[in-house]
Amino acid sequence: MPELALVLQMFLIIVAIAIVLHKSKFTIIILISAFSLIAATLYMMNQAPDVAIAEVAINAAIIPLIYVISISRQREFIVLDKIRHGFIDPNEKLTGEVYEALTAFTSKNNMKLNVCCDISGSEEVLTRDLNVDLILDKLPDSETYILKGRASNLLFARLKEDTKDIEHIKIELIEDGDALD
Amino acid sequence: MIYAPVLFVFIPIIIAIAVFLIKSPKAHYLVFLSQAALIVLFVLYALFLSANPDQNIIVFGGWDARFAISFYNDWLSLVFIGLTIFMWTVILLYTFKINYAQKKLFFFLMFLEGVFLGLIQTNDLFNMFVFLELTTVLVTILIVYRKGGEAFKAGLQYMLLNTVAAMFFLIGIILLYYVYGTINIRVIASEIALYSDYNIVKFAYVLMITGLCVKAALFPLFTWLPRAHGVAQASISALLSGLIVKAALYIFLRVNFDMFSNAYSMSEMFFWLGAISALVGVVIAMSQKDLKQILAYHTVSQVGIIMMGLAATGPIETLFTNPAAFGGLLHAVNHAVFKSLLFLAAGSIIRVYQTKKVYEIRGVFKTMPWTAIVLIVAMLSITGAPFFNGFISKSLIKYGFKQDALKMIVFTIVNLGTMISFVKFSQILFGPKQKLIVDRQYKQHFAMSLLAIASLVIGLAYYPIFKSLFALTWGGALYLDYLIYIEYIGYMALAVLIFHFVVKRDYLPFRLLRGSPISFLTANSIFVFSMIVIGLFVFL
Amino acid sequence: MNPILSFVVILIGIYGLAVSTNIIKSVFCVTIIEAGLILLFLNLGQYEGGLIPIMEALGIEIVDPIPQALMITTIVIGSTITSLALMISIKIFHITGSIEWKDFLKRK
Amino acid sequence: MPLTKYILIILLGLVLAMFIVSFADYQEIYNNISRLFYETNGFLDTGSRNIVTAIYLDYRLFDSLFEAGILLVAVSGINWISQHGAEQENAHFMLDKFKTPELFITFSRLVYPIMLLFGIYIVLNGHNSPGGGFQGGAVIASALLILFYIDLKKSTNMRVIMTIEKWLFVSLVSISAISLLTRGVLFTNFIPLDADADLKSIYLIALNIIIGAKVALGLTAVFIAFLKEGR
Repeated sequence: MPELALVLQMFLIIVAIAIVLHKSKFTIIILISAFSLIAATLYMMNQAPDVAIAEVAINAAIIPLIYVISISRQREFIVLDKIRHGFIDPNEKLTGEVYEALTAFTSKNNMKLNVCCDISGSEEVLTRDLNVDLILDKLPDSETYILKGRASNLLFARLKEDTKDIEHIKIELIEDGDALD
Repeated sequence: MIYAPVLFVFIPIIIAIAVFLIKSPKAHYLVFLSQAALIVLFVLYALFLSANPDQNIIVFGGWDARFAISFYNDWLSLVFIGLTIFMWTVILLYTFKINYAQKKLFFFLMFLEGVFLGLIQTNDLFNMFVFLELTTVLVTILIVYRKGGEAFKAGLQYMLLNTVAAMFFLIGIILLYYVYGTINIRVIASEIALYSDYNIVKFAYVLMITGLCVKAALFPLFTWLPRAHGVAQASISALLSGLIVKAALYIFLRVNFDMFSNAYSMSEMFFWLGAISALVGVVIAMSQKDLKQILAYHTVSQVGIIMMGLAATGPIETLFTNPAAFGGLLHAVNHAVFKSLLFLAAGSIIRVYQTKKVYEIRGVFKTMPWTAIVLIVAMLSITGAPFFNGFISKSLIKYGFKQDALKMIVFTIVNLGTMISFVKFSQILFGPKQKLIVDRQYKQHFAMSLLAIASLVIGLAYYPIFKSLFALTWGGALYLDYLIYIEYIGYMALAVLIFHFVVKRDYLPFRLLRGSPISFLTANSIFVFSMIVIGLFVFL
Repeated sequence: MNPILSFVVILIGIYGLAVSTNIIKSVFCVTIIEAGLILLFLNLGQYEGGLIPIMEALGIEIVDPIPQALMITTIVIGSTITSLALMISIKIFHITGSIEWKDFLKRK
Repeated sequence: MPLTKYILIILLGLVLAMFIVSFADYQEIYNNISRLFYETNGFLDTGSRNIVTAIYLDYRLFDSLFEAGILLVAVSGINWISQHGAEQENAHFMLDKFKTPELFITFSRLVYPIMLLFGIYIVLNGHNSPGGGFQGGAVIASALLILFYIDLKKSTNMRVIMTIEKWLFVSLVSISAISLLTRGVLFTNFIPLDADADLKSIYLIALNIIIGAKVALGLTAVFIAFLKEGR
């Protein structure tokens, strides 16, 4: 019986090293669940059933779920589209060259473009609380599109370089009013 | 009356939940009800404890003291409880008008007060770990409260670094548990001599002290403090630098001098650790441009000075007889008073001027006279001017190592650095009247003047306070010999000169210091490095 | 079963913490340190013939129950720290556009 | 960069060496006073077969109070961070349109009652079999999460969950304080010491249910905050 525990502990160390050295985040989540399952069996071998149930129930069930959601949230580039209020259909191809530029930009940084519409609220609330990365607007008379984003957002800075060549796009920066209190 | 310590912990927590549950913002006045109840309770409990000092341990559940959680109070914890209640009342007075509708802010603030009071009184190591983690989580949420981009970054770094430090503190507790069979501090303190020369107890000591060095922001591991202060609200950073950093020093006293009763005689090393962090803190503070960063790095150096004082304590009882140790403790109290006064005043100035840069703010004396007066009181007491509380504690600490020339030089350099950085800070006072809308915040003025009066009272009436409370008879005629005035004015003149010729020109080393903050990754490797250094000191 | 192996897991966690390039990796490493810590605590309390701390009969020899009670608290604390850190990291991503540690220090 | 990695590995090796050196003399001074104490009168004092539950519900109840407190604070903190004022009932996001696969729904309908039952079992007899408030609550929380994965639009009012959680915390504190009246000591079982073991387990079951409900609500609230983040 104790030899199995030694083997499992060696296996645990290998999984821990794999987590530390690995790059892609999704495989790390699987490794983390494996890590906590092995750790739970080891607790069981140390005659600690309560700790094993707690470890499995929390670290192997709920925490990886939260990891998955937070990582998927971090690959989304949220664009608030104020121009067309029609229903956005995911598989319907987005027309217009602004959307091509956006889809090219998001695919370049391996992110998913998530266009949403008719959310009201001031820009400050939108960008700070609602995690909107880009507000797309169009002047009623002229053809130019207005792209609004936060000044401190590095993605928005990269987007500015990419869309330099397209002629009728105007970039506006939202200054993030740091709480000066 | 014996269960007063439990009420200390649960009155703020119950009020916090009541504030959260009641819909109308009128419920926020409950907060002052709880503060009043705490003040009354503190006075009664202090009288009760001085009357019969043997009833200061409460064991929960009536089990054997070795296996149950217990609260322990002595003069040291009473001083800190009084300081906490006073500071929280002032902070609540200050922030009441600004965040009137912020129900959640009062919930977190009051919960933090209850947890902090529990942290001071607990006599059980694992319970201390749980309270430490709760304080870390609450302070992170308070730092992140205003949801600014910088606030999230600083809050995350604060939480991760402190959690790792608390986990190492926990490993130390585990090893102690297996050697002594109990987690009760008093029981371990009585049995410490049995196993204290075994290596495993030394290793537990090293881990616990390293964890505490991170939480007390001592020399190599203070990188999280300036970032947390730069972004938090004025009242939160006043609390953070006034009290939360002191909690780590309080636990350091309990663990090192009370439980281990200085078994490894490390006071020399702690003195130099404090001295280095004081020097480094002051030098970086001189190079800063941001108002709050100057004060933040100053907290690091003042904590170093407190550690210089506290390093001289022997067993806990001597804390009230050894002048240097008592000076360190008094400096902790004084620092909480004048540093939070500085942060509150800086906060209201920044809110009026809408800028944080020292060079862009001018003419505070004329536009905001009341805040300027209070700021001058705080600056005089931090630089150690006679008649103010900074002077008392600094002269007590200096008295501790009177004969050691090297320590005196280091101490005077640190004082000089303090004066220089506050000459730089005081630039904002001069200059013409700015036409800015200054909204009359009477609650804030009252809170700040309360702190200024406290620092004056300790400064002037220190002798009767010492005699009545702690039966000490030092420094009776401190203010009579004229030497101290000449010494202070001389140093101040030297500081002004150095400031104009060196600091104002902002030479390369100053720009370098300002530009290269340590990233979170290097902070961890420094954490491991400092663990080894402390380990070498203990094992060899 | 010896504690040195579980201390190695803690050290791997610290190494990961000091080397990981983005926030999520650091939060992973905090979980690793916590699991290693619990393993160390349980391994130290081990001895031959120790049974699960359920007292079917009155006289049986059980393993030390205190570490298990304390470690349940540590697991819950660890999960609260992880979920708070992840929520903050989502907000950091959407406000500053990147969650790499090296982008944290760029002064605007 | 690799240079600092090697230095780091050397430093960690030194720490490991320190631990191995200090671990060498650990066996002689291992102290099992507390283990013998819990062996002899763990069951008699608290009436719970599971000594671990006895410890964190009776001997060290103060710890568990503040552990429930840290969960309470973390949930309110996460809710505050992810809270936003903009009303957007009819907002629809491009990515949220995907339907959860059919297989997942049928399988989760199958698994959901079993997990719920298992969680309730763990909470209810936490004092006789391994388990208790915290573990049972976590299992119930993971069972509730499956509900959210089935239909994403399930809108639960976060405010209600947080108020219930606060009332549960207050009831937890008050139940553990009743013992002051009956037994004159704080934070322990309010049924007198010499009562029968089954009588004492009423207190244990009550506390387990409250802690279980609180942990389940807390972790579900955390999960909802993550799901609704930014929507």
